[in-house]
Order: sequence, then C-alpha cells, then structure tokens
Amino acid sequence: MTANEKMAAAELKPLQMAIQEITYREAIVAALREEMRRDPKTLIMGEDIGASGGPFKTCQGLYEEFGASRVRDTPIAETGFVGAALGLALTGYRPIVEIMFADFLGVCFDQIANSIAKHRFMSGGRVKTPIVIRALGGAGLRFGAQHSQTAESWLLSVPGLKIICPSNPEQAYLMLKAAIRDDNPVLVLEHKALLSTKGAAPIGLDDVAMPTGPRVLRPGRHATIVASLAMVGKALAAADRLALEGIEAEVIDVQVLRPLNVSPISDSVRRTNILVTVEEQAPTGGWSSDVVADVVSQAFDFLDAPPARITLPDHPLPYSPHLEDSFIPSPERIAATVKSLL
Amino acid sequence: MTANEKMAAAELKPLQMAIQEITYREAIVAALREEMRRDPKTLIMGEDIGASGGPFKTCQGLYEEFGASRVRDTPIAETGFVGAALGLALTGYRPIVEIMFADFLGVCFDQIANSIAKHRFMSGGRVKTPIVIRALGGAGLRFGAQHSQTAESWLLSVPGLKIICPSNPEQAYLMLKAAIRDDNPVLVLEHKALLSTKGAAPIGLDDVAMPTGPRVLRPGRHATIVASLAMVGKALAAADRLALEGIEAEVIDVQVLRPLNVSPISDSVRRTNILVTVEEQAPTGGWSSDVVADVVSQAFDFLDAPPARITLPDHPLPYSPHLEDSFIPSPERIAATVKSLL
Amino acid sequence: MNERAAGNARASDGAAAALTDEDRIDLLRTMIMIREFEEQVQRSYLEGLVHGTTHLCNGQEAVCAGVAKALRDDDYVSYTYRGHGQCLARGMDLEAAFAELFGRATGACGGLGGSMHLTDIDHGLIGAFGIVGAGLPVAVGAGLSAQLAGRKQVSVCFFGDGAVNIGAFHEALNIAQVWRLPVIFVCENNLYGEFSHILHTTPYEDLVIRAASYAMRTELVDGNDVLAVYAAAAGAVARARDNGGPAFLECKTYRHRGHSRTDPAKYRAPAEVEAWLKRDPLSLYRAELCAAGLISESDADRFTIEARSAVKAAADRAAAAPWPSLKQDFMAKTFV
Amino acid sequence: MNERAAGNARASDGAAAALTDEDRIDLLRTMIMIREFEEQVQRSYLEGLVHGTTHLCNGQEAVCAGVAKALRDDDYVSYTYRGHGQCLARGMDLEAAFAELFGRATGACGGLGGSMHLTDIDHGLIGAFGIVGAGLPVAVGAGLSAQLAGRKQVSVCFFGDGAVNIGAFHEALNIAQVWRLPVIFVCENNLYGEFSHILHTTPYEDLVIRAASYAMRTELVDGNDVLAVYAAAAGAVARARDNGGPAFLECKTYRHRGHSRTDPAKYRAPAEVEAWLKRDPLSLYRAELCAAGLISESDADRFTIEARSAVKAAADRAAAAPWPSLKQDFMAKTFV
Ligand SMILES: Cc1ncc(C[n+]2csc(CCOP(=O)(O)OP(=O)(O)O)c2C)c(N)n1
Ligand SMILES: Cc1ncc(C[n+]2csc(CCOP(=O)(O)OP(=O)(O)O)c2C)c(N)n1
Ligand SMILES: [Mg+2]
Ligand SMILES: [Mg+2]
Repeated sequence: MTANEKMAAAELKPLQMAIQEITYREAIVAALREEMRRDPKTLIMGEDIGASGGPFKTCQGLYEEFGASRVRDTPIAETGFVGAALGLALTGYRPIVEIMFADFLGVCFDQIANSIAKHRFMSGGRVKTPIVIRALGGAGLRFGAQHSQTAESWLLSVPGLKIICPSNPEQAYLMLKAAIRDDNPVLVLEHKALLSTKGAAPIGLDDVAMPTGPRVLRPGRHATIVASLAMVGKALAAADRLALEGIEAEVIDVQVLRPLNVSPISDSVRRTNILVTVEEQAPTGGWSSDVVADVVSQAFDFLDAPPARITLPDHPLPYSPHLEDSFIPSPERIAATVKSLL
Repeated sequence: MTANEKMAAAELKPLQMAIQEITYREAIVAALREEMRRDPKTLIMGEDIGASGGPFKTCQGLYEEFGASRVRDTPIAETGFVGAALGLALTGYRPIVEIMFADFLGVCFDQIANSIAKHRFMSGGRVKTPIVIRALGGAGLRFGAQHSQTAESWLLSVPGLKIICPSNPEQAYLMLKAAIRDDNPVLVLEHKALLSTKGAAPIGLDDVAMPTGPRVLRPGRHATIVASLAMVGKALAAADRLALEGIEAEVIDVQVLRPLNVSPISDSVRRTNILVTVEEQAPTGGWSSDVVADVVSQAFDFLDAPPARITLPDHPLPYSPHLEDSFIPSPERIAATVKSLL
Repeated sequence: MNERAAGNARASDGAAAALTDEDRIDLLRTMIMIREFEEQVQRSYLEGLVHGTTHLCNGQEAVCAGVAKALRDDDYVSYTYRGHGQCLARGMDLEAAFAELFGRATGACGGLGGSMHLTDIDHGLIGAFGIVGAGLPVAVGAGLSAQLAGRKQVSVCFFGDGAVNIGAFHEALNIAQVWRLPVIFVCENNLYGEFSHILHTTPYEDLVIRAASYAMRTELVDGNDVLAVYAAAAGAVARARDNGGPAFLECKTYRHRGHSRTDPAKYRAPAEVEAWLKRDPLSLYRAELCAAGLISESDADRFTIEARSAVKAAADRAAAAPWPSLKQDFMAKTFV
Repeated sequence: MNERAAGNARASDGAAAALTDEDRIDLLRTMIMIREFEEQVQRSYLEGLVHGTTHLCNGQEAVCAGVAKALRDDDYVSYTYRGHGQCLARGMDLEAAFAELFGRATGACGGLGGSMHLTDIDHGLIGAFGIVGAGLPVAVGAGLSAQLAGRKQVSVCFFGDGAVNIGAFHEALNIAQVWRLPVIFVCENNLYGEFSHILHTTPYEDLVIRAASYAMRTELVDGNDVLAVYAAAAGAVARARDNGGPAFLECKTYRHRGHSRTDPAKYRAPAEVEAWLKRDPLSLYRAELCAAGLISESDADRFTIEARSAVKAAADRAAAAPWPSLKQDFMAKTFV
C-alpha cells in the first residue's frame, strides 16, 4: 500500500486506529492530513507545497484534498509568511508553516523570537497564538554548510516557544498532531535524513497529547544515552553494539527541547550512573549542555563519571562526503564513549 | 574632562598610554576612534550613528573626525548592511556595524549565521572575513520584551563566529580594539545598562589582543561565581556582601562566549569547589549550561555540590519596573545561592 | 510641506461627504483626545510614571482618527511602538492605556507590555510591533484570515516611512498583492526615522512610488487633513471589503515631538518644524468645523477641556492603580 | 516568449558593435564550455560523483557569458547555488570546479564548499549564496568597497526571479541606490522558482517594474541573446564605473533542466518548454555567427568537440583527485 492508499483507507474510518508500518515522511503527511480534516481553521503555508506536494513531499496529497486556500504556496519570503502565521493565529486560525530547510529559520528568526514567541506574554496573556512551524533540517545528505543544520539550538533560548524533535515515524505522527492542537507556538524540527526511515505508527489515533519530556526508547541498566533526531538512531545502533558486549545502554530521545524537562533523564541516570549525550550540533549553545547541567543538579551524587557530550565539531559542516560522515557522531563513537566511562 | 576632551588630549600623543577613569560608553567611542585612525580600511555602519553620534551616543565624534564615507548612517535594513559588511570584508575592508538593540540581531540572523560565519570555511579557508558586529543589549531599563534582550545565546551555537561580552570600561575598550584587528567575524555584545558606568581603562594602549578566555576579576577561595555583562557587577556586589560574612567568592567574567574556554573556570573550581553562574538569559540554551557541562567534565571530582545556575525566568521580560527588577538576578540572590551551596 | 499631497487631498471627497455632522464632530473629539493623551503621557514620563521610553504621535492624530473612522468594529488593526493614537481611536479605554504605560496591574496588558506594546484584541487591536516592519507580515496574516472567513473584514496596518526599507515591508506587500488580501497599508510618512531624514535613507520622498511597484493601488494623502485621510481610507476599505485587494495609503504628516523620550529633535530645521506646526491637523480641522458652522469655538474649547479632564482623571486613576503582583503565574501568561 | 524583451534586446547595440570578431567568437566558446560543463555535471551526478544536489544553468549561458564579457578582472561577482556558469565565465579552472563538485582536495574550495558554494576570490568570484537573496547585500558591500577604493571597479550580482520577493533583495537595492554604488544587479528571470511559476508568487512577469521603484536604472534584456546581454551589461557597467550608480538588468531566460538534481520539471507546459528550447541561446548565437560568416559550422563543431574534451579531461582528472584529508586543520579553515 502506498501512503496515499493507506490514508485513503484510514479515511473511511477516521477514528479507527491502526498500527501501520510507514515512513517518517508518510507520518508527517498523515498527521497534517488528519488534523486539517479535524479542524477547518487549520491551513498550511510554505514554498512549493501545493500541487507539487513539497520539495521533500511532506505535503503530498494535501493540495488535492484541501485546495489552494488551505494549502498555500508562498513566495520565497519566510519573514512574510511566518509573520502572517501570527496574524492568522491572533484572529482565529491555526496556521502551520513549512520551512523547506531548517537553515532558513535564520531569515525569519525575528518573527519567531520577537513576535510569535512574545506576543501572548506582552498582551498580558490575553491572546492565544496557536502556530506550528515545521522545519526540515539535518546533515548527512551532502548538502553543504548552508543546507545541513538541524538549527536545534538557534531558538533554544527563546521563551514562549515550544520546540519538539521527532526521531521516528510514530513520534513524527503523534507529536505533529499534538503540536497542531496546541494553543501555543510550536517549532517542529524534522530531520531530512529520516524521511524515508520506516516504523510503526498508530495511524488514526485521535487521542494525542504534547509530550511533556524525554522518552525512553530502549531500557538499560549500565549507561544512559540521550539523543535527538537522527542521533537517536545512532544511539540505538550503539546500544545494539554495546549489548553484544553485555553492556545495557538505556536510550532516551530528548524529543522536547523546550520547555526542557530532564527529570526522566535524571531518573535514568540514578539507575545507570553514566550519562552520554549525542547532538547533531556544535559543542556550544545546544540542548546537551542544558541536559548535563540540569542532570548534574538533580542527580549529582549518582554520577559515576562526568557526563560526556558528543557533538559536531566547532566548525561548519564540509560538503565532501568522507569529511561530512567523519563529523557526524557514529554508533562506534557513541559506543566507545560509553565504554570509556564505565 | 569630557570624553571628547580626553580623546582630544590622547590624540596629541596617540601611542602614549594613560590610565583614565572613563565610562563604558566613552570606552567604546575611544576604541572605535583609535582603531579607525590606525587603519584606513576600517569603517562603521549603523542607524543614526553619523551626525547624531548614535542613539546611545556610542559613536560620538566619529562622524566629525572620519566623515560620512567611513561613518555611515544606514537605512533601517539590518540584513542589508550586515550583509554588506561581508562584501566589504571579502574585498579588503574591515567593516564594523552597530546594531542599535541586540534584539534586532533577529532580523539579520541569517546573514550572520549562514553567510558571515560560514563564508571562510566554505571557501576552503581561502578568504578572510574581518567583521565586527556590535550590538547593544540588556535589561533593566524598562524597555519591554522586544528591547531588553542580551541575545547572548542566539548565536552561541554558530561555528565560525567569535562572541565577546565586555562588562566594564576597560574590557569594552580593549576587547573592541582587539576585535577590530581580528581577521574573523566577531560579535561584540555590549550592555546598555552599563553605558554610564565608570572604570579605569588604559586609553591609548596599542598592544591589544583578543582575550582567549574568562578573566578573574576578584580572587576568592570559597566559591566561584561566573557571570557576563551586567551580571558581572551583580556578582561583584554579591562577593562584597559575602565578604562581610567571611566568605571569599572568586568572581570570573566569562567575557568570551565563543570559542568557549572554561579552563580558567575549572582551575578556579578546583580551588573553591563551588560553582555558581549568573546569566541574563532564559534557563536554556545559554553559555552557563556550557560552562557547567564543561567544568563538570574537567573538574568533576573537585565539586562539592552541583553547580547552580542563576538565570532569567523562562518567559519574556515584563515591562513593569517591579516585575522586571524581580527577574533580574540580584546580588542578594547570588549571595544566597552561594551560601546555600557551602 | 507637500504640495501634491495637499492638492490630492480631497480627491475622494465623495466618501468624506457621506459623513454625518455627528461623525465630523466625533472625528475632532477623537483627535483632541489623542492629543491630550499624548501630552499627558509626556508629563507623566517626566514625572517618572511612564518608564523606559515612549513614542508620541502628536501631530499625527489625523491619520489615527481618519482611518479608524472608516473601520468596523470587527476589523483588525496593527501598529507600532508609536501606537497610542491608533489604540485610542479604536476605543481602547483611557485608563487601561495609561495604566499600561505606568506598568500597572490594570493596564491593557497587565503591565507586561508597556508603552511600545499596547494590545487590545477585543477592539481588534491585534498588536504593537517594536521591531520596525515586523507588524506588516502579521497584518497580512490577519488579512488572510479576513479573506478566509468571508465576513468582509479588513486588516489595517500602520507603520512609518522608515519601515519601507526593511525586508519585512517588502515581503508583506508582495504577499498581500499576490493573494489579493483585504489589507490596507497605512504609511505615516513623518519624514524621519529616528534622527534621519527620509532622503538620507530612501531615494525619494513619495513612498507611493515604492508601493506601486507591487501592482498595488496607492494613494498619496495629506495626512494632516483628517477628512482627506478618512476619504482615502474609506475608499480603500470599501474596495478591500469587496475583494478588490490591498491598498497602500501614504499619509504625509509630521511628529511634533522628537522620536522618543526627551529627544529634542535638533536634526530638524526650525523652519521645517514651524511650517508643519502651522499645519497642525488638530487646529486645521477645528478651524474647518468652526468655519463650516458645525461647532463654535467654545464648543471646541469645551471638547478640549472635557478631553483634558477625562485624560487627567484616567491618568490619576491609573497612577493610583496597584502594581502587578509578583506572585502571578507568569508561565500561564506565556503558554495557554 | 517575451516580445518586448526580444524587441528591446539590441537597444544598446552600440556597445555590442564595439566587440571584435575574436570577442564574439570567444563569447560562443564560453557558452559552449558552460553547456558542456553542465552536461558533464549532470552525467557525473548520475554516476554518483557529484553529491547531494546540484543546480544547472543550461539554457542560461548567454547571461553568464554576456555579463562576464563586460567586466574587468578586478571586478567583483557574486551569484547563487546555480552559479557554475558565472564561475566558468570568469575563468575558474575547469578541474578546480569539477573537483569541488566531486568533493575533492583539489577543488576550488578544497571540497569544503560543494556545488552550491563555488568561490574563487582570485577571479573576483566572491561567493555563491545558497540562501535565496543573501548574495545581494554582500554584493552591495563589494560595491561600497569599489566606491571607497576609487579604482572604478564594479560589483555584479546574479540572482533569480524568485529572489525578488525576499527581504534581502529589497534592502540591498535600496541601499545601493541611496549610496549610488557601482552594483549591477542581474536578475536571471527563468520564470520559475523551484516549481512555482513567477505569476504564482509575484504580481507580474517583468521584474524591472519592481527594480524601477528604487529609482534605479533598469533594463529588460533578452537573456537568450548573448550580444543583447553583453550590450546591456557593458552599458550598465560603464555608467557604474563612471559613478553613475547601480543598475538592474532583467534577463529573460529559461533553464532547460529542472530546478535541481533529477527534477523532471513536470510543472512546466510542454509547449512552453519547446518554445524556449527553440530559442536556445547557444544555437541562436552559433547560427548568428555562422550566418555572419564569422565562423563556419565546422568551426562551431570543433569548438564543441574541443570544449567537450577539455571538460571530459578535467572531469576525469577531478575524479582521480584525492579526497580531502581527514587530518587537515579544520579550525584553521574556520578562523584565520
Ligand atoms: C529592525 C529595527 N531596526 C531598528 C529599530 C530602531 N528604531 C525604532 S523606531 C526607528 C525609526 C522608525 O522610523 P519610522 O518607520 O519612520 O517610524 P516613526 O518612528 O517615524 O513613526 C528605529 C530605527 C527597530 N525598532 N527595529
Ligand atoms: C531563504 C530561502 N528560502 C528558500 C530556499 C529554497 N530554494 C532554493 S532555490 C529556490 C528557488 C529560487 O528561484 P529563483 O530565485 O528564481 O532562482 P533559480 O533557481 O530559478 O535560478 C528556493 C525556493 C532558499 N535557498 N533560501
Ligand atoms: Mg517616520
Ligand atoms: Mg528562477
């Protein structure tokens, strides 16, 4: 069954949930489609997302179903259409925008940080700003320094914003649905290297909620590995390797970058006594420093060794494939780091 | 003597250094003036910085001395003139730009993060990009949520950029001079609540160098307090209070946010065994998490208690004076935090 | 002064002719109220009741009042840090406005916003934007909302001459035109950004030239003639309600005071200031209504006295209002 | 096709008339070289030698070649991800270009940049910008540099039709005009952004309309007629060198292939594609030179064969070049 057929099938019994094996890309499409059906106040804007289904095909079929007024191709003007999302939200709509590459969040940074994230607060809490900003980021596809960033940390310090990062189809589906229903601005960072990865997702599930913190994806007793986006897969692969040597690593997907809630990670560390974080970003200004700092305050006495952070280097990512690959944290490197701490 | 008179005096013997008691604002002006005299390839661009001397008078007298072609009023177009700085740098000039409020870094974020910071790397290291971006930030002046941010953390995760934060006139003077001579892009975050504070500075000193890391401003044995910008003064005031109770706090100005070098902080912690950071920013995504995470790796066994981070709350800053004040870390709060860890 | 603007001013006099006598008097009273409000704000600022900074619109009252008169209650309005006049013209409560400027709990935004961020969603006042140009894309979104809802609302966006050089302006006008949204862009061209004359930063003084390049309907208006502003706005609004797409009104005007706080505005030639003060929109319109016999000089004086005392009373109540509680749930003001 | 563009094309034929026969032939050879390069890139992409994505300029060669011919060696040129043609026209070494696309140590940027970021400062190629519009302000800075240095250089900036809707475009044109900088903005209007037709995102097809609103000199050019492009560029460059300020050239053209990688460009009507392929700039100019007796058909064939073999040889050498060392000092490539 193609994604479209699957969704057509789901359409007949919209409230009937069925666990399906789908791709991350299909999960995004399914979430958008179901939520746009559910609430006529939703609409989506972005570059070339209409008839073409989106440069990464993350809006496939939406234009056909919802038409040009709810699935809107925009000019190349991220400040314009991201700002427009705020105007829509203030006047009763629930806009979703797609930023083609997360790297382009730079051109609309002001609208997000200064307008969208602060508007409710500055109004004294008198307005609501239900806005979803989806941005596709990430390295590994040889797109060079300006098209390979996850941008995870750019808006990490901006109060008033929620930031979530799905690492598998199930999360992509559930978290995006919840984000669309959330009455606050939510930045959804998706990873383009994950688009074709497959996994089981409860398609048709109506009862969704924004996650309130990290999620344990694989339990383990000997070490805690926390990762986001594409690094989660690397962490799981590292856990597989470690398992062969009898080391049981617990793998946690941080999944909600803001507001950050490290309690589940601290709980894990209280059991494993070892913490390793893996982040597809430069060594400074990222969530892994926040996680380490917070875990240290919450579980200081339980740490057997200083937590280790695995990140990108402190320079832009190179284009050349071997170089790019060498800088993306690998399962080997993660596993070796864990072992070095045991 | 007014700042202008002082500088006129300095002008007669430009290479003769004299320790002078000047304001942070005068220090900025003096640094700009001396470096613009030193190198005819320097120029400064910004909004209303010409005949008017700048909205915060940080360019006072430059227009009169260097003329309209080197002290350039710009249209309200931060992307335009920050981008222009890159073009100038690539073709042999050494541009300086002034961003009137650091909050406006949002409208030119892309030019900084994607163009300026990456250009040298993407060229294979074949170009130089000597650019200084000065931005005036900070809270405490009742300017509301969109004009009170230090923006310290917005660009913290951007490789290819240096970020420095002067907290007193001496640093404002020395660091800005060094930044102008640096062949790399340097973001200089200045704090508007400090503009009228006074201190001694070695005006006329020609032998300046970019600091390579944090600086101990006050030695102490019992606890290490690390702060930036206006929080440094609060930390020093806290140390005064603590001293009355016999507690000797070491106060360190982090001063260089990127590239971050925590070694001097770790050295201090090895002696004091207690770490408190004070940051005028939200709890996530800031330099204090990086400092804690790095110190924990370098000096884990020397910590007597989990490091404490004092930050702004996780919401925008309110306008109302009592509210604003209540959220800015105070010497009392810093002192109390230190005591709670002893 | 701008000859062409003055010449063009009543081009759409038809619309203005439709105003009742009451409406015309009402317009004067709105302008007086805004003037009195701003004068009080200045006094309060000097007394330390208004904090940080404040940007007054004295001299630009005709734009606020004239445009507001052309709107329905359910229309959307966005503006800048220099937005007190727009808020009052839409009916924001005087005391709520003062209390916000004073940082009190009873302020329009509970003291969290301040002078630059007066918002009152119940009056369609969707927001004051402190970042130059930032309000324009937001207004475009409100216009899209109006188009989608199909209730013939419009979205009006106020901004200054300095804003036409920033990217957000450009992106907003293009999108509004391509999507044919009911957005009225009202540029209050007061000739200056902060301290820079428009010709220092823009290739010409008439910003309709720029707006026309989006294939948008534009009109150059004497922004110190409230009936001209009303007429132009009414025309643009009527077309926009009727799916005629966006419009750009350039209102030539002048701020009587400096950019903000205590800026003495020394960068303006005394002769220029004097010439504009002679064309004070309030005096001009007051004289016009008196000359037309609609009101007497003493009526006008009475309006001023009434406004002044309403303003004073509101400011006094605001000054006596409580400070916002330090114990309130700030996170609930951040996230729903 | 654009009638007016075709009509206007040789408006400044005077300049073109000044070209020597050698120059004219050289122009053809440059265009052939670019075409052959891009065809090889496409093949190499399919073979896995070019990584990630790549944006070809087949069909737009007349713009690259024509503008480059009007420049001096010390002029500055900036462009986009679709910038291979601009680089070759300025004299970037073929092997360095291929090696960069292949991610090799011998690449123009040592393999750190890639297809979207070819830079070669020694040829005045100051940068390829992957963010739409981002190159324009940078070009303005290079123009300011030229103005300050006083050596009568110019800064030329290439960008697409899609870039005219983003803020950076707007800010750049305004600053260039207000400061009267020697910047030539060359818009390659190939009618499409990624998959959207220009009229889907912009209110009209002729972007000179927009540029004129900055009070800037504009010219609509048949971008598939290399002599027309040269003439327009030569005129604009001469004026700019002479302190005449910036200019905007809109070159109407068409990309033969999809936006990037393997985009089949199904969003374009077959008739449209066919009509444009008939106006292939390379065939048109080749025929023109042959008709004028400047070259014979066999000369032209020879040029193509020579170019093809030079390209092939360069690609082969690049494919055999070493990968960049993992041990190099990357921080030294980041900071001086
Ligand atoms: C992006 C940005 N840059 C700079 C400023 C600082 N600033 C505030 S108001 C202003 C002048 C605006 O002039 P104009 O648009 O004409 O409005 P006016 O103040 O005259 O009403 C400037 C430069 C800002 N708020 N935002
Ligand atoms: C700010 C930004 N938004 C979106 C993109 C994605 N993108 C890359 S090329 C392109 C189309 C550009 O069209 P045009 O300017 O006409 O240039 P062309 O590709 O036709 O040469 C888009 C949308 C981008 N690179 N930067
Ligand atoms: Mg103005
Ligand atoms: Mg195009």
